[in-house]
Amino acid sequence: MNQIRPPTPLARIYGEPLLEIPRDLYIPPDALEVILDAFEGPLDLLLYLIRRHNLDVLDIPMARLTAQYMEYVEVMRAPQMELAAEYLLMAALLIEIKSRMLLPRQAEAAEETADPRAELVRRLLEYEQMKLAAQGLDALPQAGRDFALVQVWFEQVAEARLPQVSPDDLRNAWLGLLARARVTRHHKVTREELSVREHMSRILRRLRQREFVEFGELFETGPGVAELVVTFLALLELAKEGLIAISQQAPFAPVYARLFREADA
Amino acid sequence: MLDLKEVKVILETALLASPEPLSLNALRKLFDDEFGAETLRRVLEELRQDWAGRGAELVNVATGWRFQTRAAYQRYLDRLNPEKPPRYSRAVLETLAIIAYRQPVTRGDIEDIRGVAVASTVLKALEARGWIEAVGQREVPGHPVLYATTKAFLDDLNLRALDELPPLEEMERLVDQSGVAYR
Amino acid sequence: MLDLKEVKVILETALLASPEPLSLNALRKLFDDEFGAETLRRVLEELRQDWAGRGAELVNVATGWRFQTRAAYQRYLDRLNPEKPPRYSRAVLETLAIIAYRQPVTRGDIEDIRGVAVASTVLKALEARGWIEAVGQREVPGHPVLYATTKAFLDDLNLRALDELPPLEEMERLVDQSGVAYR
Repeated sequence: MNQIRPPTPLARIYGEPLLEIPRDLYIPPDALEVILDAFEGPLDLLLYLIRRHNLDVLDIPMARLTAQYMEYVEVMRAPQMELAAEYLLMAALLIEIKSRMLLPRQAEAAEETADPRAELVRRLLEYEQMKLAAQGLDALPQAGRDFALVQVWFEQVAEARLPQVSPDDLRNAWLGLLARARVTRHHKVTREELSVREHMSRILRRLRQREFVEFGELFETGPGVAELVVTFLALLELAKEGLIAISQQAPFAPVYARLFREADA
Repeated sequence: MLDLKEVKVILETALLASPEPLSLNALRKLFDDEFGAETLRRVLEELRQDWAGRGAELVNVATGWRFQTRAAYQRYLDRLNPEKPPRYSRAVLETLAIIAYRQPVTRGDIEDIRGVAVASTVLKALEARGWIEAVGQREVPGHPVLYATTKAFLDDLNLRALDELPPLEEMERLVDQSGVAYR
Repeated sequence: MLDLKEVKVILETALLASPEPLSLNALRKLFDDEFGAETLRRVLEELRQDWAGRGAELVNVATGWRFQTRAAYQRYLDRLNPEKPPRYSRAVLETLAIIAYRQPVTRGDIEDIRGVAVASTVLKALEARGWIEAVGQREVPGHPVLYATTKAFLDDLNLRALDELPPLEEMERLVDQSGVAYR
């Protein structure tokens, strides 16, 4: 009875050697783990038994299947209680189905009464379908495993991209200011005023480079009368805002512009 | 205005340099939308043929076009880089298959089909690989998360869409198999 | 035994797939050291010539051989950069708008118009961008710096002069008429 046999693989499932439990129920000490590794759960084990023993899925001999299933469950119950729970649940289901099939059936109702195995068959087939689908997926070429992605070196733009601003963004920003602060009346900005403002900045830049600039030098003669007027307005505005001082030492002496100093106040 | 020969060289260069697949839209940007999708598709097809018989090939996957090496050369490349992506366990592969073919599914759905509990690590591994993602919740008590496969999953398996997955074995065929030795 | 044509295809494939340069030693591993460095160097030289006139080139850099795109194609690749340019915050845009429309202004002026304090980082960011600069100081206690927009600002916004900025008059009317439209 207790003749010791080395585990011999009877089949290979996913490359794993599979050991069938000997008829005398002796399980080599490490065979249990092999079984647990080889099966993904009770459905998997049942499928294996059905397929291996050429049983008809649509007409499962419940007595035989249950008996074989119980052999496996018996051996995994003791050491792997937790895992075996799922297998035990299935065992209970199998026994229930078996017993329902033993119940005498009324000839008339037989047609209408669902086969107690139907749900089990549906689950077995659905699981088998997904099991095969998993094999199919694994067989597909996979990036990094079966082929590599091409990537030729190129100069990556290292510096962070700077935000872009359009004139419309500025308009909208101003609009937001208007709506929020109700500064409309005080901050009407016209084209003419903008030109003046631009020239104010330009004059300030000039005056920063040299302390005194002769008044006439601040005017550019090229662009025409409008330009002269705008420059003049800019100078007046700068003087009004106290940003520059305009001075003349004596009548008919040159007029100079310079940045305003506190001493001027 | 570029001639189509130049267009081809530019497309090739961009595709060789891009670490990710490039969509037709992205490729159109290369030319400031000077060429329509139809023209580019034609040039890409030509380019694909130019690379026939070489070690790399131009393919069209879910998120666009990319160059990849042909499987026949993998054994050489493996010698350079012995690190390979993990070979997944049956638990992971079966979970992936159920998500791929039955999506969107909850963990409970997967457990119903497999007949065993699904370890969190299994779902985590697939999420970490970027192959599955939570796409919502089922409006039942407990609000279980619904999982679906990602575009990266399709890309990695060289597919353009889910309907390019291998077709499922039909149930009837599985029934017929009984009585035939199971491999 | 591989013939040299096959060797060239394998070298090309490995180099295309490697994001890093491959040394001769690494490349020899591709063939299990079946070929000497001299042979490989000769094949690499041939390969380099095969790629003449294409968008990428085979180069020998300090750490080995690699394919890289030619500089001439960089401008096309730059267009692919899928990164969306970041946007400036409202604080930055409003500050810029005030400086543009009301220059020269001090930080205090900006704060008066905006109704809130202006963070130094906002002015620094615009200065660093080269769009605003200090053009003087107002001679009042504290000597606040006067800011104005620069020529670079005009250039970057494609304007010839400030008066090409959108006129504000109509907009102000829009706000006046609608009253609360932009709240």
